Amino acid sequence: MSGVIQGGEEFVIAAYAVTAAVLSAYAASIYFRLRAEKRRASREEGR
Amino acid sequence: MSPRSRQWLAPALVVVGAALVCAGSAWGLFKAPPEVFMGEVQRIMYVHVPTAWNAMLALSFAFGCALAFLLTGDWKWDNRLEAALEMGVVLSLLLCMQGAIWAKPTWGVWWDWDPRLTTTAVRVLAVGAIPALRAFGEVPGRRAVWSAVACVIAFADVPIVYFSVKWWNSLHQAQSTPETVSSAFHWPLRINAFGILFLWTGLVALRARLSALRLREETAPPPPAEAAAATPAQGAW
Amino acid sequence: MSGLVIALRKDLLLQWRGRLQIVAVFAFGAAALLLFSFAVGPDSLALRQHAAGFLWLALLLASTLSLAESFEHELEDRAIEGLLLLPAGPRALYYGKAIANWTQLALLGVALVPVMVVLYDAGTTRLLPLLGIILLGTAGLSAPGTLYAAMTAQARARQALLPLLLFPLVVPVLLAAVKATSLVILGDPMGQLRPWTTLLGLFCVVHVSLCGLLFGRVVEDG
Amino acid sequence: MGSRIAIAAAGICHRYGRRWALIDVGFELPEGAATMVAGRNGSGKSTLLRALATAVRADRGTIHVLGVDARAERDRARESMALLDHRTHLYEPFTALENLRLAARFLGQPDTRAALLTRLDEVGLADRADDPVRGFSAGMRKRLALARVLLKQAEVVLLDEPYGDLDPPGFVLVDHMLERLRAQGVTVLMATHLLRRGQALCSRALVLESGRLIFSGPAASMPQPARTDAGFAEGA
Repeated sequence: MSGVIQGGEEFVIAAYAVTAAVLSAYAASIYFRLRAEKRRASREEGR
Repeated sequence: MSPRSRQWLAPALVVVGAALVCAGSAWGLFKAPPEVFMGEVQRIMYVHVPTAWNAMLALSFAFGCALAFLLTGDWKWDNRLEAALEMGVVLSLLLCMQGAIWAKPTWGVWWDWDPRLTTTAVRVLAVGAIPALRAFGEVPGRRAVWSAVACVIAFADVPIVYFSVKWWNSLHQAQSTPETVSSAFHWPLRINAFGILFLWTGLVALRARLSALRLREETAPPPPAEAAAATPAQGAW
Repeated sequence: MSGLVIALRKDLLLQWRGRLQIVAVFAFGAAALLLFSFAVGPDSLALRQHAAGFLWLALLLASTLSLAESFEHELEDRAIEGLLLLPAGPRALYYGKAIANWTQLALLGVALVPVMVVLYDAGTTRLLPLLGIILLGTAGLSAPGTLYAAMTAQARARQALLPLLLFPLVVPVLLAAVKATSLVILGDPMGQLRPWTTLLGLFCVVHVSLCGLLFGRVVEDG
Repeated sequence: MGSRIAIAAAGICHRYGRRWALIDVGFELPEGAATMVAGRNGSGKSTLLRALATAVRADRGTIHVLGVDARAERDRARESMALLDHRTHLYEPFTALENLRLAARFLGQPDTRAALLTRLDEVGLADRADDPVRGFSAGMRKRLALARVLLKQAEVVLLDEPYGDLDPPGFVLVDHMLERLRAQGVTVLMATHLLRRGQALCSRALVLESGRLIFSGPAASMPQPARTDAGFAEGA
């Protein structure tokens, strides 16, 4: 590993972007699934 | 604290975690000096290493839930197991992506068979198979026991996978991700680590609540006895 | 007669009655070996170089077929529940079935070696170490494989589920067995055979004991 | 006839998915008593027998067999019970003799051909000893399953519709078997739809209706099924 790696900024941005995307997508999926399940639960109790 | 008052805790953990990750990332991206050898690419470490720690923590928590369910048979452990497994897979998958993005500028290839990353990839498949097993098991009781057993075995298998890949791969080069990170870079690393920790614990708590809701029929108590009085004891059946 | 011996005789008899199925699984393995050579091309040097890898890949793929079938008769009339209610120890039932599956896989491995030698010109004089590796490797496949076969046999889509669960788990067996086998076939100048066989042994010990403990929970009802 | 309680069940509840198969079932059966379990299809008879036999772990409730807690000491409880289930617990590729020999070996009983042939003869299968069960009719499988249950010589015998699939001689066979078991002081719990025959052989009765126990007492005063099912014809 002789010289300092030139450039590579786009890879750094990509890494952070992927991290943000994956974590927020998963958090959103939980939120929507939870909301849908709560609505279904309340509808069933209402019946 | 009664469960009712704990409702706000999980979302709060998620928000605090997200904030910490943003702060840590910002620090790592903009304030921290570039590393001597690797220059800019080093900044990926501030998010890669904390993800690695937390992926292992999430799966260890899943292992704990699996053991607790096998020993106590209490449904809340099954809910937490399902949540922790899903979180572990997501974090491990994220780890593989980060590893690939890191390997490209550093080694010129997207995947350099680094023992830890390869083990993570195997772990994603091994642990990811368990939610599939749960999807195909109809009887909730049996599905829960199976996934707990599969989780225990998968967890016991990971170290062996690591050593076998390490030996198998030892011909190329020893270790491609740096073990130690010099002190100047510790702060962003530590902040991100706690950030992701709060984030995934909050998400697991919410995801467990979802599992509990889905199982409410299976764990609801039986209908009250007085309905029995409705049918005359000596009447016809 | 101990529970293990009874269970083992039962499983060996079951396999003997279903021996036609073993021939079919062997044909599948041999076909896989042939297909690998088509995939790589007629370059005999490359084929010989990767002969060990092809052998173990064919064995791994074929093993899921024989493992998935091994619990078919246990669940047909809830026969295994009948045994558990006698009561027969689940651990004896597991080790009986695991050893029977092991012998079947080992036979399969030994039968595939001549096909490999012919197709890939991968002959070797060190037959005893080769047999040892095949025995260790197939034991490593059979230990977790038997447990997961019991699990997936009771679920839907079991043909897809068993490989999905088993393959990531047996990565160490594949790595170590392929490495050890190619050392035997292509020569072992630096004498690296020992670490790989000890890794295989370690894998077997861990899984044989762990799966034996957990088998009871998998077959008991809830 | 010991005075001990053979089976003590309290608060048994069990569900399959959303449906409760058993709701709060509790009763006590003295040792040596022969009891019949009646009820419509799907009233929970089979689930009750399977829960008592520990083939299924009831979601709630406690079961004591001859004083042994079936949940805590399951294997010890299993040693004193034998279950005849809808699913016959047989290996299809094996012959009748091999199936019996397997069970005899696990039970530590003599597994010689002669001993097993006498067992098969008791259920009228001696001439089919070496034929694989795969080729057996439902009635022959039931007879083999009965032979397997008798082989165990358990103190508590649970029979889920022993008369099902049998031919008339099979009925007589089961009757004699039940009389012999009662003579030996074995506690019998039999789920059946042949009410008159059951009442003749059993002193006590349990009646289940959609998972609940609506009667537990002497067989003579057992509630009869409603005539609402048009043309409900009493079985043999």
